[in-house]
Amino acid sequence: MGDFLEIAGKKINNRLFIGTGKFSSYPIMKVALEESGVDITTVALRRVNTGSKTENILDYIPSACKIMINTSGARDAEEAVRIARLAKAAQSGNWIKIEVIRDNKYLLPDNLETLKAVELLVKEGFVVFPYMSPDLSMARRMVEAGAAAIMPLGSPIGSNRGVKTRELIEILVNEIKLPVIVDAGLGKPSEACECMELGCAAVLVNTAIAISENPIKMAKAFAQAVYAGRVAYLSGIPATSKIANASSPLTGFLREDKT
Amino acid sequence: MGDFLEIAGKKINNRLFIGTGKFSSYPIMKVALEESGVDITTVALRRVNTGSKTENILDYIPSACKIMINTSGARDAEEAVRIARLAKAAQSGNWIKIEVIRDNKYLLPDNLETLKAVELLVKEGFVVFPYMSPDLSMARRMVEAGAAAIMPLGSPIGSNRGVKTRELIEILVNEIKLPVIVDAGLGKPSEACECMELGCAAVLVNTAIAISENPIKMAKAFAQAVYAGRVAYLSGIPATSKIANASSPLTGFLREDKT
Amino acid sequence: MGDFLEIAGKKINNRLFIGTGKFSSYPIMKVALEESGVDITTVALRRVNTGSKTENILDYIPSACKIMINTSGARDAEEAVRIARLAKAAQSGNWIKIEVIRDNKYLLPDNLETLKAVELLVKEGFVVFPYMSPDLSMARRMVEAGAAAIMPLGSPIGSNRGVKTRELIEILVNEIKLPVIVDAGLGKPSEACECMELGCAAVLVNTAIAISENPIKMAKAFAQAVYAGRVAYLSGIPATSKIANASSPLTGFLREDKT
Amino acid sequence: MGDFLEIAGKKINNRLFIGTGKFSSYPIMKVALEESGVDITTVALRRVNTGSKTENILDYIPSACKIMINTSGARDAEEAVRIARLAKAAQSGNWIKIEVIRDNKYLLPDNLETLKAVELLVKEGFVVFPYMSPDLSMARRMVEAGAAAIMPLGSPIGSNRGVKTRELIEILVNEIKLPVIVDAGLGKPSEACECMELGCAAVLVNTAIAISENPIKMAKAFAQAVYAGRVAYLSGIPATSKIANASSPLTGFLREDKT
Amino acid sequence: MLIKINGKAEEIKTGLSLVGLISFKGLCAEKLVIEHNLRIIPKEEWQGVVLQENDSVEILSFVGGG
Amino acid sequence: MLIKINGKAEEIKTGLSLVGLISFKGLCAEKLVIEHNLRIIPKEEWQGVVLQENDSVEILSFVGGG
Amino acid sequence: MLIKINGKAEEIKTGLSLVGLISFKGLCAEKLVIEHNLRIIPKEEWQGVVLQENDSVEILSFVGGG
Amino acid sequence: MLIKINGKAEEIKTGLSLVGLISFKGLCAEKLVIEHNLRIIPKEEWQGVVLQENDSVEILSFVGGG
Repeated sequence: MGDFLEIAGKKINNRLFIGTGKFSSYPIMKVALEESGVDITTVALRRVNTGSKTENILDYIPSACKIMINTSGARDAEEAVRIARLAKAAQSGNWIKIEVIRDNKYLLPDNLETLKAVELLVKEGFVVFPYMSPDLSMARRMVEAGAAAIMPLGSPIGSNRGVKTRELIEILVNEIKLPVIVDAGLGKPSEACECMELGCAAVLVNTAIAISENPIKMAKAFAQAVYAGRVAYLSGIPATSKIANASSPLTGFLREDKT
Repeated sequence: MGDFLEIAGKKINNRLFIGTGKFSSYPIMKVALEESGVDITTVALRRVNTGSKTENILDYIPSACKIMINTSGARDAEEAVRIARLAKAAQSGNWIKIEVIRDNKYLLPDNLETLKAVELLVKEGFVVFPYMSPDLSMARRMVEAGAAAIMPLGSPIGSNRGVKTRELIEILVNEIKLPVIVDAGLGKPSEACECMELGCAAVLVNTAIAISENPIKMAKAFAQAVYAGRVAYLSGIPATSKIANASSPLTGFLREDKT
Repeated sequence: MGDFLEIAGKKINNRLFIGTGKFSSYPIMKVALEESGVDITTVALRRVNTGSKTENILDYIPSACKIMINTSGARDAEEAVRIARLAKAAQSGNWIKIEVIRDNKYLLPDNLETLKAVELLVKEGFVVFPYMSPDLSMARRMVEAGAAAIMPLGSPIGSNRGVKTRELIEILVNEIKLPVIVDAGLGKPSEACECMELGCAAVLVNTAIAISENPIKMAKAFAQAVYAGRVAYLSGIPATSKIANASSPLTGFLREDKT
Repeated sequence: MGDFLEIAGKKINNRLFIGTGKFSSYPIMKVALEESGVDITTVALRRVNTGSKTENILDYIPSACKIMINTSGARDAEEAVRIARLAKAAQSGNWIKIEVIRDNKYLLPDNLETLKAVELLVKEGFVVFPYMSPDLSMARRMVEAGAAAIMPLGSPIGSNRGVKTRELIEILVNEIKLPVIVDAGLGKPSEACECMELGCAAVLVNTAIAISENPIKMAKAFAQAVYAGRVAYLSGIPATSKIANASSPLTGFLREDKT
Repeated sequence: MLIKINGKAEEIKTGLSLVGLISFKGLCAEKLVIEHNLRIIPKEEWQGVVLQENDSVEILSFVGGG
Repeated sequence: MLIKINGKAEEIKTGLSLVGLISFKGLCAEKLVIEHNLRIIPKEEWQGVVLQENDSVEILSFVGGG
Repeated sequence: MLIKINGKAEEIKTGLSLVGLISFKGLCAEKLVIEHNLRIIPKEEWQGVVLQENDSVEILSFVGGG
Repeated sequence: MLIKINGKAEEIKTGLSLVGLISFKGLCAEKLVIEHNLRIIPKEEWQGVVLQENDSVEILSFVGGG
């Protein structure tokens, strides 16, 4: 429909981003990415297991997909910057999702260290996507620091709890001029759809697709739900009312007037 | 995926049913029905306006669509039966959605008169779909009376409030062996998607599509959202957890152990 | 505040009704009823255990409490009527809560058999309180049949799930001229409070109090929450807004104007 | 019940804190504070209106009430510190609620400037209560900085929207060892009650009480609801279940076994 | 001659069949359904039904509905 | 002599009245209610009802319930 | 002589102390707090502070707030 | 000779370059990234870096992540 998201010169048609963690196999992941027509995907950087020969995940990412490296494992801005630089050196591009997490239970991001990492990496020319707690004041600082988008959480990573931060996400959508991409916690297509109806620019889903019994079908289902939510947002979400509004005509009834 | 709903010998691939009320024009309605690939649609029966020559709505319903006549306007079982018989005589088939409503504010159905109409019409060979309040005891009676499916409301007709009766709908899905088709109140694709994730067999949407700025796109969006919700249901809705579950690996971090 | 509920000539100051099932002991139940100042309580009728000598529950109900007998165990109108007559013969008065349940999993009421029991018992002079599914059309019939109040469920008995039928309860409060008493499913004081804020006339709580670690304190807590909700309803629930409204003055700030 | 909150040596029995803004008159405010038995109340500091002689609000605050000065009007840490020092000089004590707000639409706090103010004021010996966005990483820094409690928002100030940040509040209650006091957005007693059931240490309410038609009754209602929620929390919130659990005995039914 | 059409009294000429009525009203027969004195009349019988004083005729067709 | 008490067959001696039955069962008459062959028997008539072979007696009392 | 009071320029007579200013303004000293040229002045020092041309004085008090 | 590889001390033979290390470890050079003593080494320089006692080498690659 001529509707696309543009970030750093990249046209993004598919507003579902898919993370590559936890798939049962790379070939299945590949088909899921292909069939859902994903434009953006995330990967992580880890020490190689020097004892074994494993396959290269990048070989299983469709060439049309733009890769965003996450800084998972980083506990402060410095570690995030180190990972970003390594990722760039590995020629995987300069799109970086900042994840700075010190909380092992809820994996909630550290907004302040995340902000510092954004400031540093933007200066080095990275296209930076901060995963963050949905706080307006910090989101404004992310904008000032030059982030490409903000990625507030819907609920804890992998919790499948949906958009529990809806109130704050709506405020971010209204107040922040950057794309708002809900990342984390979306467990069902309806929840991804709801984010789009709220006016989010995109969503990132990983766990709910990767650990599904049918990752390929689920990836497509999420893609369709995201598209549906986007269409609804663009077409205008209809107003709600407490009382009913007839869908069949209220005249021309076949009835004698009972008086 | 070989998944279809079968009712009275009709294979229904598209689990989005669309009502034909309130569209701004018949040609737009036609394209909306065509492009969303709808299998089932509803129409109403009314006294003709003898002063004017209007077009025949049936000419704008794709031939692949099965028509279900609603008994809107009926205030008791007797009136519903009269409308059903007239509809049949008009050769529009024998699929009847029973709507018996005495409440003008919320347009809530009258479960008891609806049940009576079901009993009578099933005996006359109709395929009967009662629009009803989500009450388990009456739903069980609809089953005994031979209904083809039950159509509990999500919220008042045309209110766009979504699945406010979720708790009761879930119970119906668990306990009633007939298809459960949520009818009324769905205002957004995410809400239709949610119904399908709950295990509903289908949903019927009218107002939210017909009065949208883009009825054609909205019809397609709802169809995709319904499909997405169905896929999620079939693939198994993932369990939720209060705490996080990492999507990136929790080992192999690039870091010195800080002790 | 001069606010009371009057049913069949009885002035009811305390809008928390407490059911007597499941308390760990009668003496504890007695103190819970006394200290929460309950006006209305429910009991059930059962075959005596002829092998053992048990205490009489009625000895533990404060004399100020009006007793309402429930017809639990009844599977149809006839059984409910039989229980009601026996209860009356036992000189426990003529207030009857109709419970007709055929569903063993959710213990959802059978609205149609309940209605029949109401019709019969009202004619015999009982003051009748139907426990029912929150369906407007059947609630209207309960009114016509002479019920003293209606008792729609919030969620399944003993489920502690709260007011999951909120949408329908609100409609009943608006449309039904009888007192609406939410019965079943209230697990927390906040949920009882919410019912009162919606305009319900009273609530009936049993499980959440009886099985609490502190039934006496919990009974008082529920009573206070119910009172608080009632006050809020009478004082007018304040309007909500999407944006903020300052509580501190927006003028007189100690600041230089930064231009 | 011997349950009290202790902060900086002050025993707080009443876990409802009331803000003093927006009351229609000081005498009404005074009665509201007295009759609800409030232990903690907030006031703001403003430039005097030199043209008129107004009454001193402090004369209308019951002597048993501990006063907490808010820094409303502050747009950064420096301004908040200036206000705090002035408040102290005015001999109103050293309890300071930090409010640093740059957002005029939602009045959302600036977590980073708030943190700076906490750090500075704790060093000067203030007892500091930061009003903040519910973000775990910043809350942890507030703890490290020596805050006496944290005051996350439920929803925007004066919006009466309730605990829309429930998911994040629950996490704070679980993870933060300081008292969690929900401040802002509570519009109904049930919402204050719910906060307490979640394990919050206290709530601060202003708008919903002050602009009520009956501020005195509403203050008492909120106090009771808060107490009720606290009791429920201490007594253990009962588990919920999807299915029912009978409250009347499931044996001894008066019925012939129908086979 | 006075008959009732769709609940309203109307004057029509004597001897009109249902087919004649439809034609007189300028309606297209296709997809109409007619109830004559509470009895549904199959289309093939329309020609044979001649309207009498005080008859009640309902002429219905399909419209959009949800 | 066999009668049914609360749905169970029981052997009792002949000639027992309802009062006798209550006493025999060790129950306290207060607040009990008795149905004899589907008829509710007021307490003042208990003495006069003598049980017969195959009678059905329901003896009920109040218990906690919600 | 021009000074700034609560952000607004005002003409006052020369030689006024803070106590004099409060009195001149008709304010009640109790529970006021005064900042003079960004320095908080304890009440016991008000008498000793004599206002100079271009001074900035903030006079504050408590109001209702949440 | 002892060096640290991915945080663990390992014994390697003297004189090994980064290319040699990769080969020795049986790894495929493509898409690896190496940090040598906290400095990222571009692939074209791997041949020229000869490992010394106590060097720290991080060898990283991409894995699935969200």
